[in-house]
This record gives sequence, C-alpha cells and structure tokens, in this order.
Amino acid sequence: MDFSEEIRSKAKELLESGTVDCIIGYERATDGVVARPLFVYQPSNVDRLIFDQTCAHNLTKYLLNRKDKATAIVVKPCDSRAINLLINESQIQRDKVSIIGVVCPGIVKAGLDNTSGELQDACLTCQQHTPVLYDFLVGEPASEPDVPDAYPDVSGMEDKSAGERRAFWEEQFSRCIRCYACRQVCPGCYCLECFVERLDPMWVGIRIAPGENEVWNTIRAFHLAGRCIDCNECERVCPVNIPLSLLNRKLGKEVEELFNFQAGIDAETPMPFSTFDKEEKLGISE
Amino acid sequence: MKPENPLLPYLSTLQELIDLTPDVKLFRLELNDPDIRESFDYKPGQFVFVSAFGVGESPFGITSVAHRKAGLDVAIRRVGTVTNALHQLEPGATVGVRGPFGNYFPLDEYKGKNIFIIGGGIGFAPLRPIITTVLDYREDYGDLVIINGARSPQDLVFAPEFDAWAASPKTKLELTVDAGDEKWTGKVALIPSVVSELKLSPQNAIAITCGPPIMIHFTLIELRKLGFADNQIITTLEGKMKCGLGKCARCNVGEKYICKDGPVFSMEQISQLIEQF
Amino acid sequence: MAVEYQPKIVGFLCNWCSYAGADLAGTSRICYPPNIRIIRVPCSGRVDPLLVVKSFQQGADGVLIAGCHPGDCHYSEGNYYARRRLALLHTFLEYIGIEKERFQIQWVSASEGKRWAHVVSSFTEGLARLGPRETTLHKETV
Amino acid sequence: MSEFISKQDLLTWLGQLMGERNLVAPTRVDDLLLFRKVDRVEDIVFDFDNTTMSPKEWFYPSSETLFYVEQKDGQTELIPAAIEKETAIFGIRPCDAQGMAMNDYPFLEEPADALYMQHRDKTALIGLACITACPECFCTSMGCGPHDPANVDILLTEVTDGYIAQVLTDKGKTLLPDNLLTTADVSSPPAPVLSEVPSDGIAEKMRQAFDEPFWDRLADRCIHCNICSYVCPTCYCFDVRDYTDKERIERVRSWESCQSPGFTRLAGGHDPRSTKGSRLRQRFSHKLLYFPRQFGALGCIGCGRCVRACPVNIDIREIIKDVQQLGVKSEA
Repeated sequence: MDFSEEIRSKAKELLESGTVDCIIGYERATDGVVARPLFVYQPSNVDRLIFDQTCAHNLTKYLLNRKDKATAIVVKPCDSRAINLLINESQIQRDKVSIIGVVCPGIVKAGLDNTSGELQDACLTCQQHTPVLYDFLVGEPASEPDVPDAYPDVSGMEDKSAGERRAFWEEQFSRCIRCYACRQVCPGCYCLECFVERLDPMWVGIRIAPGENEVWNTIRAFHLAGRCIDCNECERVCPVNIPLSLLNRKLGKEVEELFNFQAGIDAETPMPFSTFDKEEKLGISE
Repeated sequence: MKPENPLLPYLSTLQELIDLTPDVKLFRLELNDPDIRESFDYKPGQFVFVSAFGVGESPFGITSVAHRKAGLDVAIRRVGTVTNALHQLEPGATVGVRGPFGNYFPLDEYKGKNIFIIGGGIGFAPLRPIITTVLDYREDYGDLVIINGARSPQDLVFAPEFDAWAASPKTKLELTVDAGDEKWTGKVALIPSVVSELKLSPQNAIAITCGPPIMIHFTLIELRKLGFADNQIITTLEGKMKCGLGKCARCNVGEKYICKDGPVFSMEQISQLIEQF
Repeated sequence: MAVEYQPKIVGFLCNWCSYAGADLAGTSRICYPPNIRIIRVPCSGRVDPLLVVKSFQQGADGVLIAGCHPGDCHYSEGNYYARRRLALLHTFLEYIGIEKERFQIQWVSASEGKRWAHVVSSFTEGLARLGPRETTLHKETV
Repeated sequence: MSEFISKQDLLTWLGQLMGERNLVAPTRVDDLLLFRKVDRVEDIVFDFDNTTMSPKEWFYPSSETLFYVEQKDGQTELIPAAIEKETAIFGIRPCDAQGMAMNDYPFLEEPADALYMQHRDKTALIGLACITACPECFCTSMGCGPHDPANVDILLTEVTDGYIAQVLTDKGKTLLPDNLLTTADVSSPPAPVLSEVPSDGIAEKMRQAFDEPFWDRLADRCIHCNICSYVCPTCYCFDVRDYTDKERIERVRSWESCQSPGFTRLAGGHDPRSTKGSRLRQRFSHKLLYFPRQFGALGCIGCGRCVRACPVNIDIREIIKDVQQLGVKSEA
C-alpha cells in the first residue's frame, strides 16, 4: 500500500498542466522517520512527496495563506472535514482547491516509524476512513468499522467526580506555557486578532499563570464547539502534552447529542450556533 | 546617577496638560525626587518611557530641552491602551518616567551649518528640541528652515510657537497640510513637494526629518534629487519597545537596536543596515 | 465567631425582562439575599461564554444568567441563540470541574418579581451549602 | 585520581540541600520531564536525555512581577520584587548551563537587570555530564561539550556506584562539604560523540543569505507558534504589561516570541516585520548573526529542544547546513 507514487504522478500532472501552482503534501523529516509538510512549486520536486502512516499533520490550515491561489493539497479523511468547515464559513473557495484525498490507513503514535503499526488513540475510534470530499482519490474506499463508543476518552473523564476533574484540569492548565501552537495549527482558528491578545479589554493578557491559562484553554476549546473536526492536531503539537482533544471532543460529543450535528461532514448545513429550534428545551428549566 | 534597577521608573507628577491637537496632548512632567530631577540630563533626540500605572509604559521622544530646566515635556498622541490611559489623567496625577534612552542629534557637529527641519504630524515632536536649541544658541548655527506638515490645520503640533519661530533671525517656517479648511490660508501640499519647491540647498546643510514611514520615504527621494548626500540626511526610527536598554530585543533592525544604537540614524547608517524597515 | 461564608454571585440580567423583574422585586419590597452582583446586558444572547469563565476566574462562586422566556425576547431570537450556547457551556463547565450547581440559566419575565427573589435566594442557599470555590487566581505557577 | 561521591552520599546531600534552599531538579510530570522544585529525593530523575523545557524558567520565569505599585496614604510607592531564598538546580546539562551564560550577556550588560541578577546570584548549578547524547543535540558544534564544566558550580559525571565530582567555583565549595568527597582511582567515561553541524563562519553566511527567498520557502510550513522560542534556553525576548488586581498594581514581564503577531506591531497597526519569512528569518538571524555580532558568541548552544518540539520540523541544523551551502546551490 504505497500511495506515494500515485500522489507524485497526480501532483506532477496538476503542476505541469498549470491547474495549480503549488502542491501541499508531506515529505520525510530530518530524522528520517516521521513526516513533515512540504510545498512543491516545481514539477521536478514532486519526488520528495510521500504518504505513509507518519503523515499526521492537517495541512488544510495552510490553505488560509493561499486563499486566492490555485492549490492542490493531500488530505486525510479527518482533515478533509476542515475544508468543508472553511468553505461553510466562507474562508476559502472550493474551486481554488484541488483535493487529493487519501483513504486513511490510520496514523501511528508520534515519533514512531511507518512500520510500527501502533496507531494513535484518535485513530482507534475513527469512523471516517474515506475523505468526505475530494477531486482525486488515492486508495480504495472501505466499509467503516463498527465503533460502539466513539468517545471512550470523553466518557472516561465524565465518569470522574467533580473534584477529580477539577484537580485534573487545574494541573493540566497550570502547565500551559501559552505558546498558542494549538491555535496556530487549528484550521478553525483564523481570527485576525485572537481574544487572548486583546488589550482593551484585557481578557487574558500576557501573564502565564494558572488563572489566565484556564480562561485561555477553556474559551479556545469553546470557540471550536460545533466547528472542531477532530483532527487531533492541537493535542499532537502541545509541547507540554495537555490532552486538548479531551476538551474539544467533549464539545463535539455534546453538539452531536444536542443538535445532531458533526462539523465538516458537508459545507451546507448551517452551523449549530448560527441557528436554533424554537421548541428545543436543552435541559433549561421553564 | 546609575539606576540600580533600570526597569524601575522614577515617580513623577503631571504638572500640566496642554492640548496641542484634537488627539495630541503635551505632558509637562516633573520627577518627584529632587536629586534625580537635578541630575536628569538629556539631549535632543533622546526618549523616555512614560508609565500609566495599571496599564503599562510606552516610549515617547522628549520635546523639551534640558538646558532650560523647565520640566520634562513629551507630546503624546492618543492611539493605544497606554496613551489612552495617559490622556485621561489630570494634572497632579502620578506617572512613571524611565530614561533617558537612546542616542541624540549630534548638534555640536552641525554648528555653522544650515539646518532643515522636516516633520510630519506627531513626528514633528522629537524635532522641536532641535529648534529650541538652535534658537537659544542662534549664532552657532546657519540658516534654519522649518517645514511642519500635518493632515489638517488643527493637527499641526506646537502651533502656539509658530509666530516666535517665524520671527526668529535667519529662520523660515513653512506650514503645509494635506487638506485645508475655510480659515486655512497656508500651503495645501504634501511635505515632499514642499521640500522640492523650496529647492533646499545641500551646501553646508543638514536635513533632519521625522514622520510617518510613507512621508519619510518620499522626502528622502526629494532630498536626494536636490543633491543631499546620505550622511546629510538624519532621521529617527520607530519600533516596538519594551525596555529601552537593548535587553528585550524587540526593536532590532538587523543587528542594531533602535533604542540603544538609535533612534537617531543618518541615511548612510540606515542604508548599511541589512534589514530594511 | 467564624465569619459565615457568603457566596459571591455574578448575575447577567437581560435588560428587557429579568432586569425589570428584579426591579419589580425591589419596588414590591420583596427581600432576597444581597449576594448577587447584577450586570445589565441588552439580551441574554449578548452573554459571551468568556464573561462567564472570566467571572469564575476572578473568584465568583456562582454565575446566574437571566433572560426573557423563549418567545418573549425583545430582539425575538436573542434568547434562542443564548439557550444553545449556554446549555453547552453548562455541561462544559461541569466537565472541567466547575460543579453544575454553580452556573444557572433562568428565564425570568418583567412581571415575575417574586420568582426572581426565589431564584436568587435558592441559588444563594445552594452555593452556601456547596462552600467556597478553590480558585486558581493567585496560585503560583510552579 | 579524582574526587568521588557515592550515590548514597549524593542522595543524603541533596536531602540536606532541600532543607536549606529550593532544590530544583528534573522530575516526571505525567510523561514530561521538567525542572521542578522537589521536596522528596525520590522525585529526582537521574538518567534522562534532557528536559522538555529548559532551566531558563528558573532565571527568567515565563511570567514574573517586576514591581508592585501600592498607594500608602495617598502616596504612590513602587516596591521592586526581590528574590529571598537561595536555589540549587541539580541535573542541569552543560549545554543548558552555557545557555544561561549566554543570557547573561544581554541581561547583565550595564545597566544590569536587577531581578535577573538576583536570580543568577542566588542560584547554584549542579551540572550532570551527559553519558549518552540525544539524537537531536549538537552542542560540540556550538562551542560546548557533553562534559564541559565551564558554566556550572559543580559537575557530576556518573561512574559505577557514584559520581566524579568537580567543584569549580566558590559557590560550589560552600555547597558541597568536603567530607562527602573521597579521592578514588576512577576516570570519567568517554564523552558521547554527537552529530556535527557546520557552524564555522555561519554569521557571515547568514549575512549573505539575508535577502534569499530561502526564508519565505522555509516559512511556508511554519505555523508561527511560540514553541521554539519558549523551549529554547537562549531565547530571552520579553513583553511587559501592568496587571491591576483588587488591592494593587503589578508590572509583569512575560516571555514573548518573535513569531507572535504582536512582536513588532506598533500602536496604530504598522508592522515593519509582517511577512512570515521575515519573522522566521529574525529568529535564526538573532541567534546566528546578531547575537555573535553583539556579544561575540553564537546565540544557540545546540541542545536540540526546538528540533524535538517543532510541530513541522523546522530544524536549525538543517538551516545551518542549507545556509552554508546557499552560495553553492540555490534552494528550489
């Protein structure tokens, strides 16, 4: 199952035909084991493109830097939902993007090599092995596995007592160094000025301390409620290993249960917080 | 007086608050501690950090001259959180002053030369101490031409002193605005065009300019057309600053720090900088 | 004599219904505990989750959001949007360890002065039983 | 012949240190390794590559109050923050110790930063020589070495049943009582061999590469987070703002990174360094060109943390190699 060859030939064709002037894909990193994002502008460079189980990055965020340029992008199924999100929120135009979708074999844990076969937790409960949209598909779509509980990690946290949860999150948030990698890597985070950097009023400010960290982490996750496409990038990039997916996936689970909505499945369904149902009670007592 | 903690401001009192333009006020400050006040010496071109306690501190060019011993003046335009907080203060309020920082206009080297002052908007403020010094020691310097431009007549800073300047010996004052109003009788033109219209001669002359980047860019073109060499054109650079001591590394242009190696640079020095701001 | 614990409540009241309801409670001389600090907002839809989280961070023991009954909103849809947002916030705050009894959303109309007093007093009693919140406001980083 | 301390004596000594001062050492926090204050010797980790965050946070914390502003009967008073308690950092690697010495240049240059100077004076460094090298580190190419005793007060090198102890400064002498040391006929193990990085003359090459499109191409994949600056022992840029808590005002200094959007943005919105490429170039020029020009030493000590932590593998070793050859072949 070597997708690299197919991606390279498709990339070469797109570049030589002038359909696009840049391919965003993956290449081998300097440690020779994992992958890293690659931008290809010349057909002669397509041979650096690879695809295997170390290609963890969600490349769709880079489309926001090339909004008016024709771009091709290699997209895993979870990442493909981000394209629907960005189209739905009118950040990118569908006709500017040539999507090389890949049927996903699952991504290995950080740092492991392609042959290790030890998938990261996020992939174990994945029910989306085929991209939701693509122009070209690499690999054969397979039937989705039956996953009884899609959110075992979230229910694990929900079963804890309020005191345990408080202690857990307080310790996690106290470690945050506010490097904002979780924001910079997230396709859903594209505000020109993030609330955390506002000075007037200064909601959070520059002090790196438990109190301010908690406001930052809580509201960052909440701003992705009903928008997070569960690509696990925020958790992957966090240098101090805060389980950020545990926050976003809780909101994803609630939005699914309350509003029967999953972000990025399509680009037309109105976003949950931009609409309402007059009769819904949502547990607020009358 | 070597500051034992360079990030600790001197407590100062706001003596007087004068409205120069709708969004610029002149702050007349006095350092509370008499010894520090006595030894607080500075030269034209240097700057201080003024603290609005509770919000932060920002750098401002000093517009007064030390030799007149009449308090420390800074002109502040309301544009950000610190400046907004400062603009809401009343005389008698306590502020912090840190400095003086940066290098200065080498006025001694300009003795005997003609001096052309070209300032745009709030950029004119750090040039005022040069005018005051030249007029206080008039014989030491040649002709003085002052070009002060702004968006509109009410945006011209230090208007109360225009008459005194215009009446001074061997001194010419040219005021210009981007857009006049019904009472305005002076020039309506961009500063660079005034520079070329006046045909300033580079003979034995120094041109000192300060203002928004776009104005400086075109003023340089005109000055070079008139034959000014790069070491005859002096300007000040503006950068994000948080310490004034070359420690926070925020205001670097290439390997030079605006706060320590500047803010005053000749165009010759600027053209040698590898990073172009 | 140990100082009896008085919970601090921050209340965001929509100007058209709940604020008027609270006003009615006052003019009708209905007593209710003074623990609530009321912030008037144009509509419950104006309440940004950031305001709620910031209130808890600054040391609030409880946060109450009161708005018009669904259908009565002066801006016709404000409380519909608020309902979705705040219902989700309620479960999310509980998830990160802020007990669900500390955050309440109530629909109080301009004529429900008595009900407003009851809402505040029962909320205060509930919080008093729960005890003060361990806030991370001044905790050392390391 | 060299001074020797047994593992057991070391543990008892560290226990004593804990009583009289803050003892900071590498400890496990979940699956991270961080320098934390320890109050149990069992929490100290002795065999490790290096910590996730550098010990910089103990000299120049991520956030620190510079001074408090208090109103006393109508008079405003500034109370500068002061460091009372002594601290000892155990387990600092020679590369990090050199990193701290690099930070002395900007911070202690006249007029010295008062708070940083107190941290520096009141903190003793008990170094631990590297027995194995991590895949990403390259300190030998940057003027340091796995057994380099230059910037620590005491250097311990692990041998069987204990450590060779080199006491290098007065601070080290007052810290480690002689009675714990015995002379033993044991020599330190060979230093691990590290990957070489061609750093000679890198400053001039960076100067020549300044206007190359190389930086914009490199910045394509950079997401401009602050990880590389915050994990780095020799990144010292900072931001300053005031905080108004209920009773008093405090001026807080926090880490800032040249990659963050507000680094050079002026009030009014003008940002002289707004392109992604120019911001990325700023970081590597500061370390490999500006710092050497200003202070005569490279601003990178090869600890490899930014290489490990970067989400998109912006690798300073690769950059140095590419910049060295930039004159030779042009980057695609």
